[in-house]
Amino acid sequence: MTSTGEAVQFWVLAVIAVGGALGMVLCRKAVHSALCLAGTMIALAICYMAEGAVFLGIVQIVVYTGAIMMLFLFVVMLVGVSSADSVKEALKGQRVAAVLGGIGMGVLLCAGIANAHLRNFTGVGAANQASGGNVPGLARLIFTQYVWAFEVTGALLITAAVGAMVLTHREATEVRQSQRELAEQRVRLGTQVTPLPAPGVYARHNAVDAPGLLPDGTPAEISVNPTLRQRGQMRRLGSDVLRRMGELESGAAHWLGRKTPKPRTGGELAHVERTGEEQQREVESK
Amino acid sequence: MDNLIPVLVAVPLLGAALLLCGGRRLDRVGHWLGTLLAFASFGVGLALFFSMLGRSTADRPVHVTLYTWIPVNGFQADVGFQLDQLSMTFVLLITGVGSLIHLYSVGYMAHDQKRRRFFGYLNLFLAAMLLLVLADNYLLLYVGWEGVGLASYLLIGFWQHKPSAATAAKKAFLVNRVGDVGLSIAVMLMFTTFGTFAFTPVFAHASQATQATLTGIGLMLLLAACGKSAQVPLQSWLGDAMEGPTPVSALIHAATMVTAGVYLITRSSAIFNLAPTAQLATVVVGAVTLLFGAIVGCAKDDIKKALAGSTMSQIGYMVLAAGLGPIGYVFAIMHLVTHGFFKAGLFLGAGSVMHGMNDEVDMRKYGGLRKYMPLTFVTFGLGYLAIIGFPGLSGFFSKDKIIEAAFGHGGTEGWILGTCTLVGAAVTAFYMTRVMLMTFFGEKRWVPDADGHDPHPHESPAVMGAPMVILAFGSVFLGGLFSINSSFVHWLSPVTGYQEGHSPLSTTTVTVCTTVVLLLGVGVAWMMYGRRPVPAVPPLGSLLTRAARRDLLQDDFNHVVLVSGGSHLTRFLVYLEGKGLDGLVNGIAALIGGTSGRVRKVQNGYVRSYALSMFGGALVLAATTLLMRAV
Amino acid sequence: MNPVNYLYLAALLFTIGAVGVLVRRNAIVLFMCVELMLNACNLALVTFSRLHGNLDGQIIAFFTMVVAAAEVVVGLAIIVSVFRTRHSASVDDTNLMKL
Amino acid sequence: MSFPILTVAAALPAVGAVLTAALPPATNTRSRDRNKVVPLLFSLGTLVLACVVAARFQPHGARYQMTEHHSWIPQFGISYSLGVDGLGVVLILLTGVLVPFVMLASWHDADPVVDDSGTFERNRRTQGFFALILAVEAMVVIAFEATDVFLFYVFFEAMLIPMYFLIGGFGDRTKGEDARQRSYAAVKFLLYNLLGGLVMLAAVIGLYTITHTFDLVSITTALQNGSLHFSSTAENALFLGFMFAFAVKAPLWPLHTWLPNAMGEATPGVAVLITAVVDKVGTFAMLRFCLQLFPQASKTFAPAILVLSVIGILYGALLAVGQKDIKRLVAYASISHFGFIILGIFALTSQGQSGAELYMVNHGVSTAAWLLVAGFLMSRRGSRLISDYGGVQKVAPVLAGTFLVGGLAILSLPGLGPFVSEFLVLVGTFERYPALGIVATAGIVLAALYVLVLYQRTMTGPVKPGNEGVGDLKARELVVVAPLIALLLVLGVYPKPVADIVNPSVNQTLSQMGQSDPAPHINAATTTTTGGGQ
Repeated sequence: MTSTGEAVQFWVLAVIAVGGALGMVLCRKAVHSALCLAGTMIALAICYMAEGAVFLGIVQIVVYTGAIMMLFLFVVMLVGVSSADSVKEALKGQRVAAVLGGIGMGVLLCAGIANAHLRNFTGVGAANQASGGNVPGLARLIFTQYVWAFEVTGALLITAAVGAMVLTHREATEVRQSQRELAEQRVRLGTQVTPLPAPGVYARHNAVDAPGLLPDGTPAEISVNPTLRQRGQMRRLGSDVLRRMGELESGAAHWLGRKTPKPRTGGELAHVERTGEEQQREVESK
Repeated sequence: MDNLIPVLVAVPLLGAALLLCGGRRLDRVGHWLGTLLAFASFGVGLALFFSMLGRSTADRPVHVTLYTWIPVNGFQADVGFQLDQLSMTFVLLITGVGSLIHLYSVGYMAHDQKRRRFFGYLNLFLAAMLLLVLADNYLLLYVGWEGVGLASYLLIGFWQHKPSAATAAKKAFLVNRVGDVGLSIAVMLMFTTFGTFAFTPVFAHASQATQATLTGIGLMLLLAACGKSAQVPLQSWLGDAMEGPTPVSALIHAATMVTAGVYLITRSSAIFNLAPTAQLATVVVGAVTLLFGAIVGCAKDDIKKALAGSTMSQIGYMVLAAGLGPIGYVFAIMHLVTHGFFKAGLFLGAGSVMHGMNDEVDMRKYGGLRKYMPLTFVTFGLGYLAIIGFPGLSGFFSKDKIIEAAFGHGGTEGWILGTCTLVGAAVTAFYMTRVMLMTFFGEKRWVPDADGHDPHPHESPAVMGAPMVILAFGSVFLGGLFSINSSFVHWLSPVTGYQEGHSPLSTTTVTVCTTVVLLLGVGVAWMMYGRRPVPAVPPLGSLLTRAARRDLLQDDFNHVVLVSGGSHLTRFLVYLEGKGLDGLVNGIAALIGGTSGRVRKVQNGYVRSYALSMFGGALVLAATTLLMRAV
Repeated sequence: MNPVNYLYLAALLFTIGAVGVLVRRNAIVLFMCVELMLNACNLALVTFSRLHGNLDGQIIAFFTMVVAAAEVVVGLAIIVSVFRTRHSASVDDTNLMKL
Repeated sequence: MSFPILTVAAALPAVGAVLTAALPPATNTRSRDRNKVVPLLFSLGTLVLACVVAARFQPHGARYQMTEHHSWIPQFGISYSLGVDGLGVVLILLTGVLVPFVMLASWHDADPVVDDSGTFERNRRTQGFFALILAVEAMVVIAFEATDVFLFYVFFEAMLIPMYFLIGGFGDRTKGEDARQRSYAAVKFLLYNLLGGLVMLAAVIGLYTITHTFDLVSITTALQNGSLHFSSTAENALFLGFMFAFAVKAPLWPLHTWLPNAMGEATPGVAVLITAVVDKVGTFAMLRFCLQLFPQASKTFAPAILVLSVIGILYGALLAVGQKDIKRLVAYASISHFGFIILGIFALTSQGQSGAELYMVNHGVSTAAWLLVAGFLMSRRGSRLISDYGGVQKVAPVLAGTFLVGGLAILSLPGLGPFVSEFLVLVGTFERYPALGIVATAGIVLAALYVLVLYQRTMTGPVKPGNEGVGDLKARELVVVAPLIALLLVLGVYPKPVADIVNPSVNQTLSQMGQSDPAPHINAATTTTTGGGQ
């Protein structure tokens, strides 16, 4: 039986790992679940170290979490951080079956393990000592007993790399569209013909998440980067900002001797508020 | 001399083959060829008869075997002919009456363009009937039996363009076929019991068989006889058989074919004598048919159907006599021969009446024909006197003996049978007198036929008249000839055996009774049809007459039980086949199609549902491994 | 504390990963769940090496990691190419291969 | 090694089939007639060979004569061994006689249809039709000769293919709905028989596992001298396997539904081929394989099969009465007749089996005569329904006459062939099972019913409108019908030669089965031959 320290450490890590796993499964956004998974992995790494597989724990953190998880994050970025799953299940009875299956599998596995009545764990200490530490021991094993498997996995990695390259690399078969063709296409499609307005035009905030203002004073969403917009991080134009802008304009008009313009009502503000949520909901339904 | 026997059958058979396959060339001469061949076979018959008379009674029967027909281990069927007194009598009757009717048909069918085929069929009938009476084993008899059925089918349905004739022919053949089933079962019973079905060995070993088998064979033979001789259970076809031309009715349905049943019973006398129950059944059938035919005969307005009813009742007499055992066989055959003559004469007379009256059959449209057709009137009259048993004529002798034998049966049965026969004699007198009065006496009730010109009855040509005269001559003197110091009894008793019946009434009392009964019948008929004019439209009449007009509802019974029952059964079976067996087969095909359609849907292309099925598989695997460990 | 608990933890993580694979529709998340299942296996392997007192379990864990890496590389390449044609990362959109 | 007459007898039609198919397609009527005469000559050649085989066959000689034996697949003990016994000779003669008549009768049935646009439909069909008939004949003949179970099985299955094309490809002239009905009938025929064949294949393999050889003679001799013994369950199972396939081929009652469809849709010639020639392989195989290989099982299952066949007799006859289509009526009549044949076979008495074997010949000839004449009638009016005909007797007397004679043969009138065999079958059944014998005898009344009802509806009565144009039999048709009727008469009046060929093989089969006829109670037969059976 192990020391109580390990017991405490186990229960802490166990909770983190399970929480991370559940978080990964239940989060809407891919990025959140990626991070949860990373957490779980790190918790597991510590478990490995606790169980005497020190090298493996390090490798887990460095290689597995560090590299592979980052690859995931990279692809999530590439593919679409916004593509969150919708709640509605397309396949009939899939969710119910999955949950029932899961419970069944869990019960079965636990029953299997319980049935095994594992008592005495000899521990890895002696094995590490015999070969002068965990890493030399592993090295001896890899290069003596498992050298054939080692070579095969090497070949596997190479083919995987080549495979990935073959899959994603595409000859630019069609001619790159020149500027003229892009313009004609935009006119033909009738989308945004003129270049998009720049964000943050007014004096106080020229940050990239503040929308530029149209001549009639309403904020232009298209001036904000679509990714920020999709993530709902577009800055709201608060009423006090508008009020201060109103004072600036009336002060300038007074300086120039023109009549003072009428103050902005809150109407457009609501409009701005709404577009964010509406944007959000529209994505949900896709 | 005995190799002449096969010639008897071969001559008409050759005639039939020639006439049927001869084609157009024989049309002009066909009918004379047929008649000639009929007379030729009659000549051969006479020669054989005189040679047989020459021999002593012991070695009169002659036996000839031509060739082995069906040799299969124990089953030995040969084509062999046997000529003894019984078959000799039949041969003479068949060829004699047959040739006369051939002669008559030359005149009667003069204007029919298919005459050659008619004579072909008549010859075929003669051949088949001769084969029937000459066969030396039951299987060959069966061949003749069905051959005769076929000939009657062809001849009844000769005028095929008439749908009623075709239906009547089919009905006759089918009812006969039911009788034939009885005969084939009897032959099978014989084979399983005796190992053979030839007459001599079967009769020799009949006594060793069990009572049950003998009764079985007897009853089956009786069923066959009923089918062929139109006795009660299977009598519905005789009335409709009148659709055929009159010579056919005369030859087949009066003189020869219908008597085949009586021949079968008399021939199998050895079996019947050992099976009292079968004899009782025969007697009962005879008595019932006797009354049935008489009643039907009274109510029919169609002259031929009336005569058909009378034929049925006269054959009832013969079957009754045959059923009485040794005391009755001889008189049954005697009555058969005399009946053959006068009934054929009556039918030919009716034919010539119809010939003169533009084929009108309804007696209510006759009347007063005696002045216009004197010869037919005389010959028909003599036949009439013979059939009602007028003392001195042939009918009197043969029928009297049967009545005496019926009384002689002894015990209460004797009395019942005797009274039956007496009542039958009375009713026979009644309906025959009715026919005579309605046809030849009373005032003219002629009515123009379909296309307008009214009938002008004339005497039939000589070629039709001659046979009628000869038959009338026969029906007058034949009875007497047979009874002079009971020559006929001595002639037949060696074959069928003869026993003197000890009847409670003496012969004279029986004769007196029959004469009284006869006068009674004639008187009643004269009262009803002689004095009062015969109404053109048939009166409603009592319930019995109305039933009798419909042949005592025999056809309705057959229709309800057999025809409609059969068609329901067939329709149900057709439905069963369509829905049942075919349904089963198509059902399985549909089932397979359906399930494959559903299973296809499981593969819906979604990765996650495949993952789910994989997961389910893993689950099951884990469960089984655990189970294995736990067990 | 009996180290068997690690095995229970591994079983639990494995099951959560499996349910995740079946429930989630986003291809990438689905892949992550597969990774989680693989990690659960690694944990079990390490626990077994501890049980038996030799390092083979850990060696196998290494190999599992290698395989996981190869699998992720190829999987994500597929997702990218699917995204490029389907403009959606949902795994349900690739359902044309059916009868 | 004497001249392999049997192989040549089977090979000749096969070569004929290939040659006819290879003939250049006909462009005009003259060349089309040439394409028909060549197959006809081949079939006549086969007839000649069949006669030679019959002539060289000594009834009281060895059980299988003119045997040939070449090993084919030694590993499985399969050999190409031929041999012909009494029944085989008779059935080969029947096939040899009937096929030329079928060809002559369906001379114009496969002519290309000149559709309204006047263009010929592809005329490869005419030779195809006759080539297929020759192919069927070849396979049937070799099936009758095979004394190797596997060889028999191969051709038992192979003959289905040409039959399928014959039924499906060459139905009546009407198109559209009828074509779909025809393909249904052809597919149903194929599937039914294939299913039977499948079950039989299992039984053949099962047999091999026990006997390790397929040669019939060696198996039967081994059974005789006790060196080979089947366990009762194995024997029953194998028997049922074989019997199922043969019961489908020779339609026994529950498995018969394919025959009315197949015969209803095929041309009259092909319908005759189906029921008169191909189906006989089924009953022949029952006699040769079921009885000889599995004697005990045959005895145990005999009562059940007898009941089925009696049901078949009555069921077929009753349904025939209710039919509206002439060819289906003949099909149901055939089902009733096959009931008689199987009744005779499994009554296990020498009269019954000789009767059954004679019945196969008589049924073949009588159905051919009756159906071919009906086919001529139908080819004149083009319609199959009975209601379209009426009063033909006045317009075509010779056709009506031959139709009547054919009908009388079908209802087994004494004096014609079928009566002899039917009576033998009934007597044979009566000896052992009196009750069944009586019920079967009642069947002959029903036979008379459907024949006479059909004759009355089509031939008698006033001439129904539309039937005036029905011409009488032409020369070609008379050449087909006259010999058949003559044969019927000969078989009816003097069947002794055929019976003498068949009896020895029947006695040998029964003695092999250890089955003797039940002796009559009183040995009254004082005639020359010994009383009762052995």
